[in-house]
Amino acid sequence: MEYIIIIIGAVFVNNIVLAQFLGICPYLGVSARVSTSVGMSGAVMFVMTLATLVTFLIFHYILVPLNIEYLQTISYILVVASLVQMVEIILKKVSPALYQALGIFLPLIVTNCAILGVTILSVREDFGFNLLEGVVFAVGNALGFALTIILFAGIREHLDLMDVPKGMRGAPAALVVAGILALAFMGFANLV
Amino acid sequence: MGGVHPPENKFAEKRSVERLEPPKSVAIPLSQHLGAPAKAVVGKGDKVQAGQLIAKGEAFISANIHASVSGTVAKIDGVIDASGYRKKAILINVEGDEWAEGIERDESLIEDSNLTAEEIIKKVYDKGIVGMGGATFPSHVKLKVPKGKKAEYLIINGVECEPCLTADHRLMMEKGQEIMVGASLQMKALGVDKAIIGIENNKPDAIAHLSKIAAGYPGISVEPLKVKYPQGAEKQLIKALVNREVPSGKLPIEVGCVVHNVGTAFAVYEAVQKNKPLIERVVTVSGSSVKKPSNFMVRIGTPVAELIEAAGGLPDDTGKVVNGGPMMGKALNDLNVPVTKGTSGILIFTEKESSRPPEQNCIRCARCLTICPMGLEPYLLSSLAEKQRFQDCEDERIMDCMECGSCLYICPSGKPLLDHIRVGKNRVGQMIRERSG
Amino acid sequence: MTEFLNEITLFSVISLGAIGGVAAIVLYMVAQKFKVIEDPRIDKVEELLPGANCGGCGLAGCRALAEAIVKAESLEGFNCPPGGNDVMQDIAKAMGWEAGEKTPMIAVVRCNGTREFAPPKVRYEGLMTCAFAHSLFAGEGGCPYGCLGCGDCVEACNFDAMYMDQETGLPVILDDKCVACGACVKECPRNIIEMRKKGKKDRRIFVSCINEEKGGLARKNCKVACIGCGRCVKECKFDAISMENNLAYIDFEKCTLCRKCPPVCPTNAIHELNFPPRKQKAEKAAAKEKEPGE
Amino acid sequence: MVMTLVIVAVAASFTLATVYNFTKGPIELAREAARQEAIGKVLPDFDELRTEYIMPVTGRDSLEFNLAYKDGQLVGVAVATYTAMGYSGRIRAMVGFTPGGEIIDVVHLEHAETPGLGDKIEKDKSDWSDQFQGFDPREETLKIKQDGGNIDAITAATITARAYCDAIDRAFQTFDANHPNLINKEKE
Amino acid sequence: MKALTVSGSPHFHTEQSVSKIMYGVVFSLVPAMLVSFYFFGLPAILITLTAVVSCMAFEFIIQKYLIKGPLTIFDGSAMITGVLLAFNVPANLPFGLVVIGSAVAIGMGKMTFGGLGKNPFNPALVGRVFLMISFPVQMTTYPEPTAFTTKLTDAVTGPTPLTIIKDGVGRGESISSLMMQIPDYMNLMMGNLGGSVGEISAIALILGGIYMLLRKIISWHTPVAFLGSAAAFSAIFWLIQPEVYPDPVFHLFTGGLMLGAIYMATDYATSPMAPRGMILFGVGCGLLTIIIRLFGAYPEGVAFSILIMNAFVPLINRAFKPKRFGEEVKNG
Amino acid sequence: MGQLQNFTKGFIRENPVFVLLLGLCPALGVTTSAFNGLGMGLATTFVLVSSNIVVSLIKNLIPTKVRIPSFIVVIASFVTITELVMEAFLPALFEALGLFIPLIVVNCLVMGRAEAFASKNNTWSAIIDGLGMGLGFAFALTILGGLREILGAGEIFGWSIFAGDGMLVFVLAPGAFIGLGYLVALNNIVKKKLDQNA
Ligand SMILES: Cc1cc2nc3c(=O)[nH]c(=O)nc-3n(C[C@H](O)[C@H](O)[C@H](O)COP(=O)(O)O)c2cc1C
Ligand SMILES: Cc1cc2nc3c(=O)[nH]c(=O)nc-3n(C[C@H](O)[C@H](O)[C@H](O)COP(=O)(O)O)c2cc1C
Ligand SMILES: Cc1cc2nc3c(=O)[nH]c(=O)nc-3n(C[C@H](O)[C@H](O)[C@H](O)COP(=O)(O)O)c2cc1C
Ligand SMILES: Cc1cc2nc3c(=O)[nH]c(=O)nc-3n(C[C@H](O)[C@H](O)[C@H](O)CO)c2cc1C
Ligand code: SF4
Ligand code: SF4
Ligand code: SF4
Ligand code: SF4
Ligand code: FES
Repeated sequence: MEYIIIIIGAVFVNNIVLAQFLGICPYLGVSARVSTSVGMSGAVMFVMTLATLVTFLIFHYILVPLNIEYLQTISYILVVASLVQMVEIILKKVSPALYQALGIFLPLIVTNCAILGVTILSVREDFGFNLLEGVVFAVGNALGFALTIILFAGIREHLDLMDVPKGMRGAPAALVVAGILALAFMGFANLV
Repeated sequence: MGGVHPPENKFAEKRSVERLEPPKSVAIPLSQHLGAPAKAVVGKGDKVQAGQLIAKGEAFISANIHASVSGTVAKIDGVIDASGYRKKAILINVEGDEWAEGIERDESLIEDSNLTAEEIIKKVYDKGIVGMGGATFPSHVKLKVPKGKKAEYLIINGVECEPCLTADHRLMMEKGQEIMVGASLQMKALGVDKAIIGIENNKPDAIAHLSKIAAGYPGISVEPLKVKYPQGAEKQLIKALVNREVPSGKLPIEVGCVVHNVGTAFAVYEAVQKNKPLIERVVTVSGSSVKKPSNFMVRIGTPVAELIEAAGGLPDDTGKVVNGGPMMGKALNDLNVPVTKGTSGILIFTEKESSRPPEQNCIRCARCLTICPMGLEPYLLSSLAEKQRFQDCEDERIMDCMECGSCLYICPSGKPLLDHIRVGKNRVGQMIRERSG
Repeated sequence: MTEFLNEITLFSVISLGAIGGVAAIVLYMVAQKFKVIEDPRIDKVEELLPGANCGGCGLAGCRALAEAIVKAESLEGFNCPPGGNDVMQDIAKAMGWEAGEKTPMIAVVRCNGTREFAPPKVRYEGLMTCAFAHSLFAGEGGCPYGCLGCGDCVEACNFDAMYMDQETGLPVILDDKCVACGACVKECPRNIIEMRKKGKKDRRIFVSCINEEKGGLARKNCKVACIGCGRCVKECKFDAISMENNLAYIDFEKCTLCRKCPPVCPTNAIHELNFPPRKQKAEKAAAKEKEPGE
Repeated sequence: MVMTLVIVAVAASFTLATVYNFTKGPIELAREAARQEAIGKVLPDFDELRTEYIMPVTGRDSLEFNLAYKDGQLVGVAVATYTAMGYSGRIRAMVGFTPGGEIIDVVHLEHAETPGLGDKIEKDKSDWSDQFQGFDPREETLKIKQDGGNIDAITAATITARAYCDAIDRAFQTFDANHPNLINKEKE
Repeated sequence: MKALTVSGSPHFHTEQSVSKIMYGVVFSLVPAMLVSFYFFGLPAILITLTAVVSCMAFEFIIQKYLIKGPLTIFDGSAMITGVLLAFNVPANLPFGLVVIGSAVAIGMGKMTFGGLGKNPFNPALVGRVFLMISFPVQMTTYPEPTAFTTKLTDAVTGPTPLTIIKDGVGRGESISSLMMQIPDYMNLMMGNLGGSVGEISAIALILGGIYMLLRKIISWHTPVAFLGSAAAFSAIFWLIQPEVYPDPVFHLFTGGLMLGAIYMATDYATSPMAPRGMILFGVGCGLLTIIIRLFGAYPEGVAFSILIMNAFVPLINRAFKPKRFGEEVKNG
Repeated sequence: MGQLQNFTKGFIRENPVFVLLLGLCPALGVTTSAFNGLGMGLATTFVLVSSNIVVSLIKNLIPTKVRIPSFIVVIASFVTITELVMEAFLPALFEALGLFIPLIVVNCLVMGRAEAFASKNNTWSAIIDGLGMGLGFAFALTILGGLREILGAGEIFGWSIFAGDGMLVFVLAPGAFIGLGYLVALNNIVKKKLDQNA
C-alpha cells in the first residue's frame, strides 16, 4: 500500500512535470510525436531508476558518513551523466531504430532536471524514504513523466492537423495545453 | 454500418423508357470502359453499319466497341468527354439506320440457350458488354472465375441507390423477363446455382414484378433491401445480401460473389440471345426544373445536349449539369459530350442547388465517421491529405475509400472531405505504384 | 592556508575523485563493448549542409545526403540546391575532394493563360488545389494544358520564391529567391513548371505554353497559346528550337539569347525575361506582328 | 582519459571544499540567526536560553525546547514543532508558551503550502495566526471550528489550518506532559 | 445561361449545418435554464446573460483583431459555451468573475487553438476550473435555492449536498446522519438543492438530453457510459461501507454529473469520434469523478475528470478506430 | 557579429527562454514573483559566466572524449559555490528557490552555452556571451515572475498594485505554463516587428 501511495502521489498528485516543473525541456522538445515520446519515456524511466538507486547509495553510504553532503549536486550529476552516456552507447548498439528516433535527445537527458531533481528529492529528509521506497518514488515519477508526455504528444499530434493561429503555433500553444493539463490535474489534489 | 439518406427525388420513376431516334452524328469514344482504350479498326471515310465492330479491346482488361449507328466515319479525333478532357473518339455521320447482319431486332423473348459457359463469355466479350452500374468494368472479365476461386452467388444489383436515377428501375419494370434470362446466362457462365436480385424498398412495384417472374427461374430470388445509400455499392450489397465482408483491397470473388447490374444482365441477354452488341442504353434525364423528366433509350455517342432537348430543353436557371447520379456523378463543363456505355443519367441542377455550402471548421461531430460505409475516418483522411501526410493516409487505409460521397454529403460544416481524399488517394496510389517499381 | 586542509577537504577530494574515476572506467569499458562504427565524416558533412531538410537533393533530408555523399566518396551527382555551389565547395574542401561547378538553374512557368487571354468559361467550386481541379476537368479556361491557378506550386515552395499574381491568376517566380530546389516542378499536376538554365544576367527566353493541341483548338481557349506555326523554328539560326506535337520548345543549352524569335511569334507565346527594353524600331515592328488576331 | 576526469574531479572538489570551509561558518550563523529571530518573536525578553530535545507524545522526531530565563526565572518556552498534515509537505513552526502553558505567539519556520491559500499562516501574509496569541489550550480546544475546536480556519485552506493546529497541539501536549520537569529545571 | 458550375461529387448536401446543430443544443438547454431561473431567480438570469454576451464578445474581438479570420460568432458555439459556463458557477458569483471566466473559456480554451472544433479541451470547463482554482472562495459559496427572487444580493448561502457529505465524512460522521441534512431524492431530481446555476435539475437536463438524442445531435454512448460507470463505481464503495460512502443515486442526482454527462462530455470537439472510444471516454470520466468526489480535496470532480479525459481523447481516437469494413472476415 | 550584438541578442531575438526554450524548469518553477525570478536569473548568470570563463580557459587541455563530463563538473562546482554562498548570505532567497538552485547544473542553457560557444571561442567572447544569455534569462524570468505576481497576487516586487486577491492560478503551476505560453507568443510578435524594421 505504501508503495502504491507513493506511486499515485508521484504520478497524479505531484506530477513531476505539471506540478514540480521538472524535465520541461524534453517535455516540450520530444513530444511532437507519440512514438518518440514513448521512447523518451522509456529512456527516462531507465535512467531515473538506475540513477536514484546509485545516488541513494552514494548519499547514505558516502556523503552522509563523511559529512560532505554539500557535494551532493556535483557527485549526483557525475553519476547521472555517466549513466546517460552508458545508456546512449548501449542503445546505439542494441536498438539503432530507437536511437535514431531519440536522436539528440538522449544527451539531453543529462541536462534534464527531472533526473537530477528526483535523485535529490528521493533523499529529502521529510520523505524519509528507505532504499526501496526511494526507487519506487523514482519509478513513480518516471511513470508520471511518461503519462504526461504521452498525453501531451497525443494532443500535439492532434493540433498538428488543426490550423492553429500563426502566433500561437508551436511552443505557445503547447505551453497553454500544458497549462490546461496542469489545471485539470489539480483535480487530483490531496488524493493521497 | 454507415450509410446516408439523401432525398430520393426520383422524378422520372413512372416514365416509361422512350426510344430516341439516332442523331445526325455521333462521337464514340474509344475509352468507355475501365481499362485500356480499344484500338480503332475503321478509318476515315469507311462506311459502317449499326452494330459493326469499330474498335477492338485487345488488352486483358478492355472492351470491344461497335458502331451505334450506320453511316460514314467522318474522322478519328479528340472529343471532350465526361472527364472534361479531350479523348480519342470515332466520329460518324449518320446515314439511315442499317444494322449489321445477325442481329435480331424484334422484341420477342428468347429464353433457351444451349451455349456453354465459354461460349457465353466469348459472346459477352465479342459484343463489348461492360458493367452498366457505373464502373464500366468489362463484364467478360468478371464472368471468368479466376483459378483457385469459386463463385457461389451471382448478385444482380437492382438497388439503384443514387437519388434521381430511374434507369434501372424502368428497365426492371419493362424488361423483367429479359433480365431473368440474362441472369440465368450469367449463372451458367459462372457455374453458380444461386442468384439474388437486390432491390431497395422504395421500388415496391419492381420488387413485386420481379418476384413474380423469378418464381419461374430456379435459383433466382429477389431480396428487398432497406433504403440506404450506398447500398448499391458492390461490397455493401454483398454484406447486405449474404452477410459477407469483402476484405480490404480484395475482389468480391474472394467471398464467392460476383455482382452485376440489372442493366448488365439485360445487355448480356441481348448479346447472347440476340447477338446485339452494347450500342444503346437507358439514360435518365431529370432535375427539379426539367420540364419532362424522362428515361430514354439512346444510341451510344449521342450528344448530351440532344437528350436535354428531348426532355424539354435546358431550363434557364441551370447551374450545373451532372453526368451520373447526384452522389457520384461528374459535373460536365461542356454539353456536347457524348453518351457512353456508362452514362446512367443526366441531371440538371438549378443555380441554387448547384453551390456547395460555405466551408467552416470541422466541428468533429463524427457524422462522417459514423456514416462512412467503409468504416474509415473521412475527417482524418482529409486532414492528413491536406497536410500532405500521404504515408499516414495509406496507413489509415485511404485506398479503401470508394468515393461514395456520403461523408461530404453529411458533413454539417461543408468540409470538402472527398475532394481532399481524392487528392490523397491519387498520391497514395502513385506512392504504391512507385514502390512496386 | 593549512587550516583548510582539514578532513573535509580530504574526504571530498578522495570520494569525488573515486566517483569520477569509477564512472570513467565503467564508461570506458561499456564504450569498448558496445562500439558502433559510424563514419565520423557523416557528421562533418551534415554540419556543413544547410539543414533545411527540403529534399531538394532528392534524398530524405540533409542527413541522408551526408550519408550518401560519404558513401559515394565523391560529390559526383549530388547537388544541394539551397546550399548551392558554396556548400559543395566547402564539403569538397573538408573531404579533400574536387567539386564540379554546377550551372545555376531556375524554375520558369510555361503558361501565359492569364484571365485576360484565357477567360474562364465555367465556374469551378470545391477544393482550391490544382491537384484536385486537374483530376476533375480541363480548367476554368478550358485549356487542358494550362495553369489551373490554385497555387499548389506556391504552396510547395519552401523558400518564398513564388507567389500567385491575383490579377492574372498565374504564379510568379522571384529570380533572387528561387534556389532551384524543384519542389514546384514536382508539385504541378500539369508539368507547367520547368527547370531552366538561369542564363547570363538572369536572361531567359522560352516558350510560355505547353499546349499540344492543334493551332485552332489551342487558340479557341487561349489567345496566347503556341499554335505550332513553326515561324520561330525557321527564325532560329542556332537550331535551338524544335517542334513536336504542335508545340515549339527552346533548348536552353543551345539558345544564345539572340532575341530573334520572340518578335516573330504570332501569338506572343515566346517570353523573354530580364532583357533591356527593345529599340524603338524593332519594338514597333514586333508590336505590329504580335497583335493577337481574333 | 580516465585520468583527466579524475584530475578535473579532484580539482573541483578541492575548490569546493575550500569554499565550503569558508561558508560553513556563515551558514551556521545564518541558521542560528533565523532560529533566534523566531524565538525572539514568540517569547518575552530573556537573558539566557537553554535548549533541549524531547520526544513528543506523538510523532517520530523530537521537538526542540528552548527554555528562556530572565534573571534565573523561567519566562517562557519556545518549542520548535512540526506537522506532517500540511497540504504539501511538512510545516514547521515555533510556538512560545508562558510557563503556565498559555500561548504567547506562533511563527512559522518552514512550509510549502500553496501561495495565496495555505501561506496565510505566515505572519506577513495574513494576521490569521494572531488568534493564537493568548490562547490557552487548557481552557479551549486547539482545533479548527469544523473539527469542534475554537480556531477559525483559513477560508479555502482548511487543511493547512488543521495542520497548523496539529503542530501547535503537538508542542502543547509535549509541553504539558513534561511540565513538571520543565518547571523543575528552573529550580536547579 | 450563366457559366456551368463544375465541382467534385457529391452534388447533394445535407440540410444540417453547424449553426442548426448548435442552436439545437441551446434549445435543449432551455428547460434546465427555466428551472434554475425558478430556483435562483434574477441573479441566475443575469449570470447567464453576462456569460453569453461576454463569450460572444470575446470571440468577436479575438477573431476580428487578433486572428483576423472569418467571423463566426453567430454559429452558436460561443453561445453554448456561455450558457454552459454560467451553468457551472454559483448564481451569486460576482459579474466580474463571470467575465473573466468567459475570457478564459473563449480566449484560452478555444481561440488559442484556432476556434471552433480545434480546441483539445472543453472551453466552458477550462473557464470553470480556472475560476475554481483562482477564486476558490467565491466559487464555493452557493446560494440556497428559493422560489423565484429578484434580489441580487444577500442571498442565503449554504453548502451543497456534496459539500455536506465531504465535510461530514471528513469529520467522521456517518452517512445516515448526514443524509438528514440534504433534501430527499425527489427534490434532488427536480433541482431543489444548492449548486451551480444549471446543474441542479436532473429531470430538466435529462429532458434536454433526450431531445438531443432524438434529433441525433448526440449519441447515447458517452452519457450512458459516464453515468453508468459513475453509478457502478460508487455502488461498489457504497456496498462495502455504506456509512462512509454515499449511495449511487445520491451521486447521480447531485452536483454536475448530469450536466457534465449530457452536455460537457458530449462536446464534439473534445470527445472521441468512434463509438467504442466514446464509451471508454465516458467510463474514464465516471471513474475519475467518483475518485475525486470520494478521495480528493474537492467535493465535486466532474469538471476535472472531463478535462483530464479530454487530454486522453487524441490517444483514444488513435486506439479506437471505427470498425473497418472487411477487417474481420466472417464468412457464414 | 559584433560583441554588442552578441550581448543583446539574448534579450529578444535569441532569448533563451522565449525563443530557444531552454532552462524552462526554473523559468516556470521559481517565477512566483518577480523578485524570485530575478534572483534565479542572476544566480544562473553567475554560473553561466563563471563556467564559460573556465571552460574557455581549459578547452584545449581536455580531450574531446571527456569534454562533456568535465564541463559538467566545472558547472556543478560553480553551482555548489552559488548554493553555499547563497545559503550563507541570502538565506531567504535560498529557501524560496529551493531545489532549483542545484538544478542550475542541468539547465540546458548553461551546458548548451559551454558546449556550443565557450568551448569554441576565446575567454572575452565567452564572458560577453555568458552575460548576454544570462541576463536575457534573468530578463525573461523577471518578466514572467512579474506577470504572475501581478495577476496572481496583485503585487509587483512586493508592491501592491490592486487590492484584494489576484487570480490564484497564476501563482500555481498552471499559471506558469499559461503565462509563459502567451509571453512566448508575444515575444514572437515583437521579434517579427524587430526583424521587419531591421
Ligand atoms: C484490376 C481489376 C481487376 C478485376 N478483376 C475482376 C475479376 O477477376 N473478377 C471479378 O468478378 N471482378 C473483377 N473486377 C471488378 C470489380 O470487382 C468491380 O466489379 C468493378 O471494379 C466495378 O465495381 P464498382 O462499380 O463497385 O466500382 C476487377 C476490377 C479491377 C479494377
Ligand atoms: C458508392 C457506389 C454506389 C453504387 N451504387 C450502385 C447502384 O445503385 N446500382 C448499381 O447497379 N451499381 C451501383 N454501384 C456499382 C456497384 O458497386 C458495382 O460496380 C456494380 O453493381 C457491378 O455491376 P456491373 O459491373 O454490372 O456494373 C455503386 C458503386 C459505388 C461505389
Ligand atoms: C493547487 C491547490 C492548492 C491548494 N493549496 C492548499 C493549501 O495550501 N492549503 C489548504 O488548506 N488547502 C489548499 N487547497 C485546497 C484544498 O484542496 C481543499 O480544497 C481545501 O482545503 C478545502 O478547504 P475548505 O473547506 O476551506 O474549502 C489547494 C487546492 C489546490 C487545487
Ligand atoms: C452536443 C454539444 C455539446 C457541447 N458542449 C459544450 C461544452 O460543454 N462546452 C463548450 O464550451 N462548448 C460546448 N459546445 C459548443 C462547441 O462545440 C464548443 O464550443 C467547441 O468546443 C468549440 O470548439 C457543445 C456543442 C455541442 C453540439
Ligand atoms: S471516406 Fe470514402 S467511402 Fe467513406 S464516406 Fe467518404 S467517400 Fe464514402
Ligand atoms: S462530418 Fe464534417 S464536421 Fe463532422 S467530423 Fe466529419 S468533417 Fe468534421
Ligand atoms: S520556385 Fe520552385 S524551384 Fe524555386 S525555390 Fe521555389 S519550389 Fe524551388
Ligand atoms: S503552375 Fe501548376 S501548380 Fe502552379 S498554379 Fe499553375 S497549375 Fe497549379
Ligand atoms: S531546464 Fe529542466 S529540463 Fe531543461
